[in-house]
Parts: sequence; C-alpha cells; structure tokens
Amino acid sequence: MKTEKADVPTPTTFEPRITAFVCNWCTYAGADLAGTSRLQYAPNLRIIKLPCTGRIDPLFVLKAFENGADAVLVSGCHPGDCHYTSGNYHARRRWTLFRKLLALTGIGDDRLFFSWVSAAEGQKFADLVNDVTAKVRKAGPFQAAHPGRKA
Amino acid sequence: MNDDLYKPFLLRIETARDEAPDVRTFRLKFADEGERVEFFRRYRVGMFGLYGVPGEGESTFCVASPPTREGYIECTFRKVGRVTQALQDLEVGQALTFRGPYGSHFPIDSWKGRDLLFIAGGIALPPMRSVIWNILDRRAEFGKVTVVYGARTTADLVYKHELAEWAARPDMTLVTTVDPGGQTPDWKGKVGFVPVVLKELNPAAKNCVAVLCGPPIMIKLTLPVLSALGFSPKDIYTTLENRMKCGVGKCGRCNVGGVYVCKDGPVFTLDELSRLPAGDM
Amino acid sequence: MMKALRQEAAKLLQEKRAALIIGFAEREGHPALFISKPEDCERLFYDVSCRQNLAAYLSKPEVSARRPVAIVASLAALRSLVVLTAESQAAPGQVLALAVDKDAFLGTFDVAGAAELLRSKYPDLGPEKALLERVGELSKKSVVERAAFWAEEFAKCTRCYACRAACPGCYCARCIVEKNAPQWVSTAALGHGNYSWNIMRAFHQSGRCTLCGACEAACPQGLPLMVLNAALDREALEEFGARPGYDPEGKPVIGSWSAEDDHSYMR
Amino acid sequence: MKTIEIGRFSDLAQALSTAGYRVAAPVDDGGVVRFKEWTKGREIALGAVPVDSVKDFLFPRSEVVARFALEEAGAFTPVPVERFAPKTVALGVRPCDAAALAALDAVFNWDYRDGSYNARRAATTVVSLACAKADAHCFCISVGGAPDGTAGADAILRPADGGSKLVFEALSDKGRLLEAMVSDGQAVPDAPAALKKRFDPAAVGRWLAANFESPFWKEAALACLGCGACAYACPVCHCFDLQDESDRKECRRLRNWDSCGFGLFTLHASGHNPRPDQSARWRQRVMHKFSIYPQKFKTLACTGCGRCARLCQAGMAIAETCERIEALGR
Repeated sequence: MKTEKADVPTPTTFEPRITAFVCNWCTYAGADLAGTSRLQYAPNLRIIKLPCTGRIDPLFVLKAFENGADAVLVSGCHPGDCHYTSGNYHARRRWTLFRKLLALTGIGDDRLFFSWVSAAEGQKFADLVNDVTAKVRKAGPFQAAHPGRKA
Repeated sequence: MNDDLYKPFLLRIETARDEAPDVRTFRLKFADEGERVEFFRRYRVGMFGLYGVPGEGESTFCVASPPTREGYIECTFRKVGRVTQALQDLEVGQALTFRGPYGSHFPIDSWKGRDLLFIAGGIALPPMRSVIWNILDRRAEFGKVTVVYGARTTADLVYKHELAEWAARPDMTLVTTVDPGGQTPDWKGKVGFVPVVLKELNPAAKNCVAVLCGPPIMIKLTLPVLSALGFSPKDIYTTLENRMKCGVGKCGRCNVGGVYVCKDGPVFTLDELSRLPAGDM
Repeated sequence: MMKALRQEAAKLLQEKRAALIIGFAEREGHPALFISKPEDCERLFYDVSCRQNLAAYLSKPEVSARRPVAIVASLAALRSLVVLTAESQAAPGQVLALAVDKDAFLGTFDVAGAAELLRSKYPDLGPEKALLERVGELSKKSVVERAAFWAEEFAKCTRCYACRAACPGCYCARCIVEKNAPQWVSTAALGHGNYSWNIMRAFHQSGRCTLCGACEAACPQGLPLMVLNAALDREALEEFGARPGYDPEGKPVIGSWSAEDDHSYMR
Repeated sequence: MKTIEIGRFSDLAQALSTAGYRVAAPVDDGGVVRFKEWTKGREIALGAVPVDSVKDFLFPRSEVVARFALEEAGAFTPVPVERFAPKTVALGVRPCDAAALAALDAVFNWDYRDGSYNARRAATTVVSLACAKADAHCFCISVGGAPDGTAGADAILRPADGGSKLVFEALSDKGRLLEAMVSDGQAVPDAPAALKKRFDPAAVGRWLAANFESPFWKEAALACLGCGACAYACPVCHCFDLQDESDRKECRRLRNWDSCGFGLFTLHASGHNPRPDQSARWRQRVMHKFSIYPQKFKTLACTGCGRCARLCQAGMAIAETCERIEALGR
C-alpha cells in the first residue's frame, strides 16, 4: 500500500481538494470497504454519492471546479456490472467527449480522473485515492485564473 | 431619498401558518423600527413587495395585511418555484429580505359611504384580504360589505379561521363556494362556480364598488355577470400580478402595452384595463 | 442556379407540396425570407455568404404551424435536417429541402433523399482544414495557455444566446441555463458562468453538430465557437465513428453506447 | 480652436489616464471593435462603430446590487455594496450612443432614482466623435439625431482637414475640464456624413398605438430567432434580471442584462405567458422603442445606431420595420 503519509506536512504544503462523484453500488461500496478494512489513504477526497455514474451530469464537474476543487474524480462500476445495466456505458461515452472539451479549455488529465472501482476493490480505491492525490499535489492548486473558477 | 434601489429591509418571521396545500402565511416583524415607520408611512392597501431569500432570489406578491395593523405585515403565497420554495422552507424566527411597498393602491378613501362587493377565487383572496380587513377596521365609514369567495375544493380555501370569523360577523355577508365535486360531506357553503353563485346572490349595483380577483377564467366569466347586474367598469377594481424583477419601473418585463404594472398598477379599474391591449396580458 | 432554385420553389408551392418556403433574400446580409406565394419565389437568393442555417426555424412554433415547409439547405443544413429527424424533431413528410451547394442547386429532397444524397455524394463532410489547424495549434499549447486563451475569449461573451438561437440543434423549450432549481449555470455575464455556458453549449452539441458555423457567425462578439465544435466532432468520429446527419434513423452518440467503446483513460 | 492630430489621438487617452481618469474608447480587439477600457499603448479604432456602446460603462452586463454575509442555519447579514463609479472619460462615443444616454437617464430616474447608474453617469465625461461616414444600417437622422449631434455629450470631436485632424469642442462644464489637455490649432471641419431620412417616428408611433393586434406582427417577426443580440448591443435597451448567486459564505444579488426577445422573459409562475410567441416579443421591442417610451418619457428609445440590424443573424432590421409600419399607416 502506497501512502503519502511519510511526508511531514509543513505549513506551505499544498493539500489538494478533490471532489469525487461516485456511484452508490460499486465505488461507494468500495470506499466503504476500504474504510472498514482500515486501509489508510489520503484524506483529500470529498465524496459525493450518486445512484449511478449515468446520473453524473458534466455540470457537476464544472460546478466542482467553479467552487474551488483542485481536481475531480468520477468513479463507478466496471463495464458489465452496472446496477442499472448500462448507466456506466452511457457515462463512459459522455466522459470521453467531455474530457476532450475540458482539456482543450485548460483542464487537463492531471485534474480530471475516471475509474472503475467495484464493491470488492477496497484496496484499489485506496491506491487510486493516493495516486490521484499525489498527481494533483504535483499539479498544484487549480489555477485561480482559469475561466471556470469563481472569481 | 434612498437611491440604493435594491437594498432590502429585513423582516423576521413571527408566525407561520399553513392555509391550504402549498399555501402558507407569514406574519413578519420589522427588524428595524425606522424601517417599520417608513413602510407604514408609504403603505396603502393593494401595494406589493418583493420577498427574498439570499441565495435564491426575490419573489413578488402582495401585502396581505392592512395598513391599520401597524406592528407587522403578513403575506400569503403558494409554493411554485425556486424562491417561494425557499421562503416556505424558512422557519419562525428566521429572516427574509423585503423591498416595498410598491405600486398603486385601492382608493378606499373614495369608497366612503358606498357598498362593497368582494369577489375572489382561490389564492387570489390574499390581495383582497388586506382590503377587507382595512374596511372592517374602519367599518363605520362604509356601507354594506359582501364577500364572495370560491375555491376548487374546500381544502383550497385560504384563511379558514378568518372565514369563520367573517361568517359570524353581523356587519358583513360572506358567501363561500367550492367547485362541484370539491365539497366535503360536512361542507356548509355553496357548491358551484363563482359567476353562477354571484348571479344567484344578485347584489345591487347601485352605489356599490366591486373588487374582483382570481384566475383569468374566473375573471372572464364573472365580468359579464357584473356587467349584467349594472356595475360600471369604473366601479370594478382588480389587481394584476405580472412577472416582475425590480418593482420600480426599470427592468422592463411587467408592462401591459404602455402601462407598467409595477408602478402604474397593480390596482386597476376595469375601465382602465379595457384600454390596455388584451393580447399583452 | 438561382433560376432553377426559384422555379423549383414556386413549383413546390403551386403543387402544395410546401405551404411555406424559407430561403435567403438578396439584400445585404441575406436575411431569411419566408415565402408562401409562388410569384414571390423570384426574390429567393443563394450564395456562400448566406450564413444562417435555416433548419433552425423548424423548431419555431410559428413555422411548424405552417407545415409542410421547404427550406433552402446547404449541405450542413441538410445534415441538420437529418439530425432533427433522427431526434424526432422534424416530422417526416412535413419538411423538404431545396438543396444547394456553393453555386449549384441540387434539387428538392425529402429527409430520406437528403440522407441518400449526402451518403452517396458527400460521405465525409467535416471541419475545414483551417479550422482543424486552429484546433491543432491550440492543443499544442500548455493547459495554462489554453485556459488563458479561453479566459480572454469567454470574457467577451454577453450571454445574448445568439449562438443558441442560430443552432438547429438547440431546440430545448427550456435551456439548461434557464433552469433555476437549482441554477446550474450562472446567468451573469462573468467568468465562471460564461465558461459553464459555453462549455455546456458545445458539449450538448457533441456528436450532433453539423459544423454549419451559424453559431460562430451569429456571435456579435466573434467568439471562436467552431474550435470547440470541431474538436468535439473529430473526437466523436475517432472514438465512436460518429457522423451526425447521415442517417435519419441513427442514434445520437450520447444517448447510445457500445461495449467496445475505448476506455483506456479509465483507471 | 482646439485640435488633435488623428495620429496622436492616443496621446489624449494617455494624458487623461495620467490625470487619473479611467478611459473608455473603441479598441480593435482581434478584428472586433469594442468600446472598452483603454490601456496604455493600445490603438484607438475611430473608424468603425464598435459592437458595444458607452451604455456598458453606465449599466454593466452584470453588477452586484446587494450583498449578504451568510451565517449558520439560514441567518444572514446585509453587507453594504460599494458603488463602483470611477472618474471616467468615454472617448470617441458615437453621437447616437451619446444621445442614448438621455433615454437611459429617463428610465433610471422616474420616481425611483437608480443611485449606482446616476453615480456612474455623474462620474463620466462623454466625448463624442461626429461621424464623417455612415453605413447602410445607420439611421440617426430618422429618429431625431444627426451624425454630428451633440445630445448627451460633454464635448464633441469633429473630423477636420479631410480626416487628418479632430476639432475639440466642449459642450458642458465637464467637457471644459478637458480643454486644457488639447492643444490650440487650426483646422477646417469636414462635412458630416450624409444620411437620408427613412421614416417619421411620430407616424410610426401613431400606427403602433392603434394596431396592437395587427396581423403585420406575425409576418414581421417570422425571421426572429429570439436571441438577445439586438437588445444587448442596443445603446438604449436596459431590461434586466435580478439573480442571486451564493457560496457558503456570501450571497451576491446581481443585476444582469436581459432581453424582451427571450421566450421566458415574461413567463408567470402560473405557467401563463403574456407574450407566448416571437411576434408578441418583437412587437414589444418595437412598441417599447417607438410608442411606449415616447408616451412615458417623451423620448424615443432608439437613436438609429443600427447595431441591432448590423448584428442580427436573421436580418431583422428595426428601421425597415418602421418603414413598413409607416407605409401601413398611410
């Protein structure tokens, strides 16, 4: 298990704020498992649970960045495992196009992450959070000058 | 003169009462005594205000209490959108923003000595309730007072406790009615549409002023009845509720033809209304 | 060309195959022209400077009340007509196209005919080279530079929604920006609201945009909206093989899916 | 006589800036000429009518009109809004845009005086620029203006010596304050642009007042797609919306531009819409400018700048509508 905890935080250390939109059935359960398994992972994630990744409107992502998120993570069931059969397939198409649009307008793949995490993958969830947090830490705070951020 | 047009007063909710499904009445106290005095210096019955919840916005509706009750104002409104939802979510003790009073008023001083007939439908009683209480608080100055009030169902009647009070008063006549099918087994009022009930009641038009408020269809069908009874368009009053944002004649959305409802109205006589383009209402 | 177009339009009215023709007028700016009398068809005009996509009128209630309607349609407008049909926004048999391409009149087509024409003669319509070069140049910049570029561009937006009005694909009776419970997109013409608005406008067109350019042409402030549209068009083509506007029974890219869709960026 | 070499025009902007004024002027912004805040070194584009007008500096697109600090459990405290009214010189304002200020002054001051508008108005010195040429969309002359009109201006610059110089003429005390920044010189003023009167607004107003239900509107508004380009570009249009925006700590109540052309502009909470189709909305636009406004404020709400027609994607041209209306009234 990778942890960033070894770093001694100094007052100047940047602590990323990462908003995670996760589905109720897989990733949220995975996160729960990570917790009940007492796996250590970075505390930088704010999880927002939704019924399905298919319910996650790209507007949610824009709103998160608007309000000061340094990065956004979207996570749901593996392909074929969607509780509603195809919500994650719909979501996948949406994200494929949306991430392109955000990249072109100044929000790159060091701030926008997607993953499949099942209810059984507590370890994967913890690793994912640590890895994403490390990447965002490296990327630094979301630029204040980005047009999508509230002034 | 205050030229900070969008700076609101603060009002605190003293009591909240459910009137009908999604309809609620607040009694509101002024947070600032100077603002209270200023409000009642300007307030005449029929004027409106903009009630707001910071973060959600402002919504326009009438002041439902009369200027004769100077300690507070009351408002009654239905939950229909973002702001009214937020207002109804407020609890007793919480504050809301208020701008007003704005607009024209019912010229009740010119009605002295005359009979008064109030006709209201559904949620349109609140703008008339302030007039009725204003008249009742100055009862001796006016002639006969008759109120005809209809709603779709008994549940939709607002101010039920006040209706009982009015019904019991010897110095006024109250006729309540619900649409056919809207009555409960213990309903003691009439069953039928407002225009029909009005026709049966057959009030005398001589020296009488009619005040009419309700949904467009009720207005449309009631006007011919009033006309047949002999009411002159100059003696029939109503109040318009157009969409507004500023309330002070600037934002450009409430006009009917050349008339700005927020400043030239909301109170109009039928005579005035008949000169406005019907296609803009 | 103009003669053939006018004659054909007059014939449609005479034969009552159309009750209303929407075309372009000759006077400066080539405004939309609405014709219901055959003799007025003499006033029809077309050349490449006619920038409006007349398919945008099909969702206007005052126009749909006067169907059957025939529109003068460039290739992009033909595609829009096909997209609208696929999305159940244009009743089959109620809309005809007087198809034009640069300086040629191609004839009258119903939606099926328009789709067939596009498939057989113009199978790979896409963004012009110069536009793709602009996308390419922007993509080469750093994220910070890209953000700065759009910050400057979006700051000009007054939120007049001319782009939305110009677009045949923007037919929602209540646009997302007009939904207020909750208010997802700020309506103030300021930074973040302008960003959200322009991003969502482009995104809602992804896999549906026919690259007619009417939005950019309509923008009073000259925002490079087509850069966003073209980038999304290429992405939808590369990832999902999407060619909107060729199949009146085709499924929208967003709203359908395949188990084979690439997800290499997913972790 | 006070004159400026056209090639040294930005020197005046620089002098004003040095004197502590915010300077607004037409600036070429990547091919689009905008009326915006001038910054050092920028070329001033005097040749074209900018897409925006001086209106934007007095009545901005979005402005905070009230502010509240949000506290726990729905409690809030009003926070005073600081008025933004810096000392400003608007340079090179078209006479039509300067004339529009009279119409704006009227609506922002009947009964209820709009303090923030008035503060900016008082802090702004309008230096207009007479037009030596006009395009096909210009029609100031038809609505009581002129290419060298002085209404609403504190000073006017007149092209002279074949366009190589500008003659500065102060028209008000505010304008005279700037005189010292312009040097003495000699020049022969050029003739103002020649324009033909296209319609009589009084005749248009008479027809409008009597023909609200005319079938003309249905047909005249067919091309209108219902965007706000015309209203936002118009130097007189002033319709607005009030919207709250908040985060956890603060709510800002904003006044944002709005347009009578939008479908939901007048929609009631009940679902009823008094202006259900575009013809009703286009009629409102024309009536507001040529009938309602003159009745209420004794001034037209159109100064003939032609921006609406220049920008309209569908070729809706209000001057052409007025010509047709005048013909209907004959």
